[in-house]
Amino acid sequence: MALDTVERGIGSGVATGGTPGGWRRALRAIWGRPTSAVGAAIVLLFAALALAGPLIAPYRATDQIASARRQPPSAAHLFGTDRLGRDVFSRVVLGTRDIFALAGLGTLVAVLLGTGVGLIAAYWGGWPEELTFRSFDALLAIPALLLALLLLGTVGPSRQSVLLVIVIVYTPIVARVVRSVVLAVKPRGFIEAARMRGEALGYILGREILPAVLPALAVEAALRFSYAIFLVASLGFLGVGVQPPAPDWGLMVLEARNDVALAPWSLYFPAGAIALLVVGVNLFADGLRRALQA
Amino acid sequence: MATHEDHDRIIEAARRAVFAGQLSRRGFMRLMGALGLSAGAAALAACGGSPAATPPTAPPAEPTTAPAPVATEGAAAGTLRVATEIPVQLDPAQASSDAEILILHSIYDYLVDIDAGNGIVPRLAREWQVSDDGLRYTLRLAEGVTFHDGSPLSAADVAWTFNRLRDPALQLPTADLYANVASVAPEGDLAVVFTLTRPNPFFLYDLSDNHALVLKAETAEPAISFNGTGPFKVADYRPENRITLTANEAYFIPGKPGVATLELIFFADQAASVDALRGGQVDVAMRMPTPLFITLQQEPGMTAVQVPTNGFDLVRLRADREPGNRPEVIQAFKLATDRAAIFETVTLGLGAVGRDSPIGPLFAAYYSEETPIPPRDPARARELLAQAGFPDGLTLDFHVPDSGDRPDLAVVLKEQWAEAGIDVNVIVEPESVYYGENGWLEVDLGVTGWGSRPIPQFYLDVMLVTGAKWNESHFSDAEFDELATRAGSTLDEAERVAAYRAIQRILIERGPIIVPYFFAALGAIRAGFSGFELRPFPGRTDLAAIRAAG
Amino acid sequence: MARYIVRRLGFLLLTLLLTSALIFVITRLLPGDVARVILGREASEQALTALREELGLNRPAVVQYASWLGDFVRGDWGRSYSTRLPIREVVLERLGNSLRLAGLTLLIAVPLAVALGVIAGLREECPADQVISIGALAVVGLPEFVTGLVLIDLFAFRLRWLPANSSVAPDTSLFAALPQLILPALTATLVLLAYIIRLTRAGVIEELRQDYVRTAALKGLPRATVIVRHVLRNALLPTVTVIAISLGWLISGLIVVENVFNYPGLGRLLTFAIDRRDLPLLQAVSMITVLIFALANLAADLIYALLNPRIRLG
Amino acid sequence: MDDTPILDIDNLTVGYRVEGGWRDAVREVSLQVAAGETLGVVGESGSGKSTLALAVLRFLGAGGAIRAGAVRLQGADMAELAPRGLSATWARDLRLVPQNPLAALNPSLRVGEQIAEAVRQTAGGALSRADAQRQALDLLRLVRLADPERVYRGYPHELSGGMQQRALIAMALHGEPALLILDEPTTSLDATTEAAILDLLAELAGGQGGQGAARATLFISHNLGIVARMCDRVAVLYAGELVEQAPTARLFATPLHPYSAGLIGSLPRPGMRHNLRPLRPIPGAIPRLDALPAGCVFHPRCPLALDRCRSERPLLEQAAPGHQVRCHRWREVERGALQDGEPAQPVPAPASAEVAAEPVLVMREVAKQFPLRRSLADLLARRPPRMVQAVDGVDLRLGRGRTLGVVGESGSGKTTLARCVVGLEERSGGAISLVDLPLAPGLEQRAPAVLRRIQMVFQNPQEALNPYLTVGEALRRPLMRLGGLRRAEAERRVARLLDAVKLDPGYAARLPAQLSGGERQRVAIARAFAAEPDLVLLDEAVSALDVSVQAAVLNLLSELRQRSGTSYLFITHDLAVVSYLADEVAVIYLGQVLEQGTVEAVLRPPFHPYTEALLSALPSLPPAAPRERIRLEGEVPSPVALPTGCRFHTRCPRALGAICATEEPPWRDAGGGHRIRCHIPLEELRVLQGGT
Repeated sequence: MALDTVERGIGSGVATGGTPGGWRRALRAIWGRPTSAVGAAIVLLFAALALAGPLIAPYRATDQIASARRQPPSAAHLFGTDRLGRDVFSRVVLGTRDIFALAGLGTLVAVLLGTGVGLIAAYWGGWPEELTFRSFDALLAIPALLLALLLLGTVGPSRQSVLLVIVIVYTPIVARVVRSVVLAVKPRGFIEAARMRGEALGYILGREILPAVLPALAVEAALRFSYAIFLVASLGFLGVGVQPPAPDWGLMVLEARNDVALAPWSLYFPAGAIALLVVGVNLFADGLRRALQA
Repeated sequence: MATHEDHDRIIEAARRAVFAGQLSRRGFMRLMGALGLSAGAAALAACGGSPAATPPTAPPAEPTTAPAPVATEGAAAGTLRVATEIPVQLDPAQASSDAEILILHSIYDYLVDIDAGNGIVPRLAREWQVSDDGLRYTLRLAEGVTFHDGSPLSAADVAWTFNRLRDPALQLPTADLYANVASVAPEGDLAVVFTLTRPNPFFLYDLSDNHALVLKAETAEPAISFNGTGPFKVADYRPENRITLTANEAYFIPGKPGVATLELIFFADQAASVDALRGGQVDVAMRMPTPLFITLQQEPGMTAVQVPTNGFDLVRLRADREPGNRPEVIQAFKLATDRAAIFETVTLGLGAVGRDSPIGPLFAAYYSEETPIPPRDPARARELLAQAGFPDGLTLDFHVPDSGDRPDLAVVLKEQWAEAGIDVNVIVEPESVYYGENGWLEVDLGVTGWGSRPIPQFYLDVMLVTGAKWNESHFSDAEFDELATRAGSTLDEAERVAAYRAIQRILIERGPIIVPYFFAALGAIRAGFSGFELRPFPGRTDLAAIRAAG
Repeated sequence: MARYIVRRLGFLLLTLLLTSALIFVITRLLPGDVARVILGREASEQALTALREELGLNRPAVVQYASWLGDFVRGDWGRSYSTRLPIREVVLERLGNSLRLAGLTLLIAVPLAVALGVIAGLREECPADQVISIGALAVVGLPEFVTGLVLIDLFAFRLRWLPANSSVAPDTSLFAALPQLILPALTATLVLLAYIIRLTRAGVIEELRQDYVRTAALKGLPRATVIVRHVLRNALLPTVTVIAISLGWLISGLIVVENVFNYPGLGRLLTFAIDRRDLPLLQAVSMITVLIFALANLAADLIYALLNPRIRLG
Repeated sequence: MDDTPILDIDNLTVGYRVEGGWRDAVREVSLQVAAGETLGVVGESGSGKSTLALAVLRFLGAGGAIRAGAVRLQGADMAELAPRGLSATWARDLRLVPQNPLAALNPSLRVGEQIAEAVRQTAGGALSRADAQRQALDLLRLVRLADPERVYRGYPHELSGGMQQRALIAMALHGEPALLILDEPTTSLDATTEAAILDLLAELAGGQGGQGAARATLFISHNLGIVARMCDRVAVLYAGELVEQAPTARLFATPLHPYSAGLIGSLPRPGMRHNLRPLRPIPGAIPRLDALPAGCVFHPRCPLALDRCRSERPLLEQAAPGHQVRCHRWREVERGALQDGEPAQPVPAPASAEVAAEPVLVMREVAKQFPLRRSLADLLARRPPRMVQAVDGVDLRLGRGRTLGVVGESGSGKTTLARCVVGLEERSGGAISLVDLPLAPGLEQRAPAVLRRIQMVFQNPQEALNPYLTVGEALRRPLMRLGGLRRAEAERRVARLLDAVKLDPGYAARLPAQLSGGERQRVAIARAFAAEPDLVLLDEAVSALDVSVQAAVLNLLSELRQRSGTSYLFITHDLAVVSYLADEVAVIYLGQVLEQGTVEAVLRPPFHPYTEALLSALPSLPPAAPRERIRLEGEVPSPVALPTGCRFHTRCPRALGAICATEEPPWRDAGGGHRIRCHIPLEELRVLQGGT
């Protein structure tokens, strides 16, 4: 949650980098660089957990083992158990799906929406662009967490609300990034050539402009994803996000906070999971940026 | 009638006898009953707690249950820093939270107070008489009491205060409580007369209602004037941060207050307040989640105190519409719930297991275990649901305030109920949302925290009789109503006991409520202070009694 | 330049106007009955109705907005619904506290981050850069609520060096409050550090590639002169603006930190206002937050323009 | 002075580290520059000439290194200098005037301070600030800056490109350096500015020693004309190798290397016409460093290549004193035994009598204004927006199958004019009709059938093609959209289009990144021709191309026009190119046409004074006898505040006086459609310009 606000302030000066066929090379570059490879591996690991979580987790997220409350980590409970006798390892593993579903889906929707709005408004120019981006400026003038808290207060805490918040907070940012690329691409000859042969808006946006937007968009999406994880966790920690007993990592930290002296593992494992995933996504995003925009 | 000094002496003697092992708790209770007072054993239980939990390295526990300090002379000295939750507003007539009451009764005084044993003790009123018909109460005020602005306290101030509280036009929450009062009038400077329309065996408790703090007559802005007679004066109030109080040198009770400066520091987060206690930034914290209390018990230089209370979390189902209007559904919920497991998991065994009625073991004279609670049987619960027309189980939203152990309670219940085919969707809300827009009175399934009160009748009257103001479960049962009315008006104690027992049976059999546990009041104080006596309603803890040791 | 300032001010006003409308709409939609919150759960229906009337909650939204905005601009921020006290003093006091914490945070974070960023930039792709860059990425992954708890555990409970808690008393001098400010400032620093490092590093790397650096080097200037006089002068321009923006961010971004440490700043006041549905307080805090945020952005732009002759004289 | 050369490049190989291996951008190059001498290094992009300059400076960056050989400055090996010594050498002896003056100046320091800093550094701290400032001002005066104090105080972005470059020259020339390296010093400047800078450099070089001159100069350029004018000797680089070196006159008279000959043959010169004396382009493109051919590095493009050339690398041989060449067949060339290749086919002109051909394009009073962004205050005060008059009242006609060249410097409005014709910009006034069809101002209002008939080729081949779409797709779309072909049919036609622009059909599957600049421009041309338009606008279509490639594209354009009967509107700043390709010319300045007529008429006196200046700025090859040089003062005025009277009067070297500043000049008809807009009578102009 933290930095995006800062970053939003100046907008990301993403270059319209990238060349076609660069995707495969970019992937190779990411794997070839130790740090970004580690980042990609972490992201993949968590993605696998999100997909296969129920197969890996020995317990359900809500299973309460009355006889095993606050057990320290052991072979039976890798990450110990929490105050209600729930297996922390299972909850962390199963929480992966939640974080991917929320942060991932939220990011995805924000990216799609932001791309659509950014493409159309920026290409049209004139007052529609002015209106759209002025409103976005107003939205962006409210710090992200404040906006999130206000919105969640309005619609009430739930998964859908968190999703909505991510979309509302990040769509303008994505749109701005897209716009910067569109504005850079729009005056180029190939766009004008397309206009001169009377191409439809859809073709120009989709076929001619979108490919140029994608590299910046990919980097932006990765960054947004990392911020979204943070936002979801922070909202969970502030108690206005996902509701119990869901194995939301931020919520787990909040719930374990009272227990930190009695069962520190129930706090540190989900906290560690947040940190690890965010670091992983950041490393990956950094690698992606280097690979695509070098 | 005996004056209060007599009571005092007898209770004092009885307490010492209990401590000395000469008098059983039951005997103490009987004695209290004989005195016409209900006296709890709360204070006695406090030192019981769980002795094993006290670390051996800890210095001998302060006598937290010591009798109210005998007027030891000695000027107030030192500073006491108390962590509280954030008070919202400080008009006594509208205060409701522990933090608000805690602050306000350090600034203002009640006419009569309730002691650790749920007995009525004098405060501004030093003695009182009740007419034989039970309709006329005459209370004599202490002499030489002054407000913080220097003006003397007179009976007119008391009359103004109570007339304000009961004025229907002002719409204060106490209007209903005092609806039975026909008039409040000063009788000379130092006596005030309350005239009732009907006898009320609990009227002295009503006079000690949380809101009934005495203000100066004609106070324009009660929320921010802070002109009380109490042990402390307000030096500086920073909303949402802290309030700093200084000793009222002219306080009329000798020996109080014990500290020169009382600082109440506000914490939005109980974990943060316990951190501050552990880190030495505050001296006292009250009301905290159980695990933090356990943590503090293990902390050297800290005295952790727990007091059983009659406060409870009420799980209630709306009984006036689907699905709660089906008796089978109510039974299914009850059969699906494992109260003992909740008691162990959620409150970690502090407090007491509940029996689906607000009359808890603390009210020893009224509490009964004669009606058995059916053992947990999820399969049977499922059958009952099917009978009620829900063969596929139930799905309901479960509204839970975000305070105390309630979120944990909800999570544990969700699991227990799931086995019986009841799928609930937990929604944790800030209290302002839960109670806002009367949501708590509307929702089908919710958890409401009810604070500890000195008498059980209160709960029945406001929570369970047909049409009661806060009948959140919309329970309506003719037999129950009749019993509740009888218990609340009879002057015959035996009849009352019988009525309360019948009420407990009815609630176990068909009340749309589950009381899983009675929670303990929890608090802790750093070494170096004496006189800390936690009350079942922590907000009524007397901070003026605490003094710095040495 | 004057024209530029006027233009930026115009944008600022427009943005604030839109934002205030947005805040008003959102806060108006917040569920929870204000009257109920004020009077508590025990209040009667008549009392609630009367209070709603008194607070003007029954008037049309537009009228409420206009009168609210007018009052706000005039400095009349009203009284808190919950505490019944004038809002302005509270908010300004908290703003002062937050600025104090933000200032200390910047004091720690900026020199550290700029130094690390410059080193990383000058040693691009060398081990020093790798360590700094990866370290920054790793640190930014730690949520404040975790670092805060860890720092408390370490410095307050284990080492007993610093207070566990930052409930600073009002009117405490900065010096007296310092011990209580350090832990929250450190926590916020960790969040900020990575961003400034990355930005500084990128700026240095970009400027190092510019032709004018070659021009400067070919004058025979010592490398230190080339770096300090030529490269950093341009490379740190964006950093300077980010520092200004960070100040704005810190005012609002400390919500979590302030809650973890119970620090009486704007962020905690905000959560209080949201929890209590204290609309005037919430609106005032939001507006001040947005205003500071916007002013910080404006300051950033102006500083940038001031330092950058291309804009100053353009 | 001993005869040690100032600069001695000895068998130098410079490489860049790429993915673990070395790419040698300069290979085995040996050059000497003696005192008082200016050596020109000529090459197209990719020839390694900039790398050579950086290697001389020992400023190759992290990835580059001298792999073999040595650079000696005044006898001292640069490689042996310690960092401190290197700095001292840079400060004292080595100076660079780079290509892009704006980028080379620190944007946030005053220009004067930057010069003074260099002066002080060279003086080794023995100079007070005030003295350094004084010297800097002297230097600014030396480079003929009109207002040295203002330039001193100014920031780089406040100065025009010409002023920036003068400032950099001033910075480079303090304290008599040993070697001055000029790396494309005028490439980013307008023609008239370029000419003025070259005049300055020539003047300074003629100054002989002392402040304002270097002891030797290395002049790096792609422009043969400039090198011919400025240098004593010329070295020709190709793909990292020195292929020929000779005294200037000798090289241009008798080039021995086929590449040198090709370069010279590719350069449009006055008198050359696409249909009379066509250019002889070099086929193909310069090889990439990672795919250097075996044998002679030039053989894939060489018309004289033999088997031997393909396998055996030729050595650098001494053909004559001071004349070296790296070719197996130079002797045959010298003997004139070889007519290099088959001469390019002269393309027969469309019957030149058809001056009054059916008009394809008619512009009447075309005008285009751009509103300046208004401030909020302006909006509130309802002040009308300030306007930029980009195009003002242009009347032009273009006949079928003919080419109209529109010539002007940057800011002249020539591109805006073209964009108004195609509809990319909506004109503010006037009328444009195609054949007899009136054209709507905006693209979106034009019917597809109209769109089909006008197409455009853009200046920058990098941007003309979408990097993410294959050549096939780029060509297929217009065939489908405008030609109305079905996909399969369009696919088939793509091959024919590629063939028409002399590209292999296999190119259809390639992405633009896999093409050279010339190939991209061919694809862009093919795309424009795909739907068989009546009119093609060529906006600086060959400006970004290397000389040899440019020639090929020019010939291609000529051939296509001949075959299809399409008309061209050819927008350019390059009079030479116009004179080669166009039938008619319009000279445009600040949005107004100042002179128009047939090529023959416009390029012969009487000229409009502006045309005269443009022609005078044209580097000629071989260097023309120094006629009276017409140089323009100052900069092109802002189109926001247009000069009153004659637009050109503020810079006109022949201005008459008050009348030029107050009254709009009349059109004067020189006959045959040749018109000049000037107050000076034609006869007088003719006399002044010494024409015949």
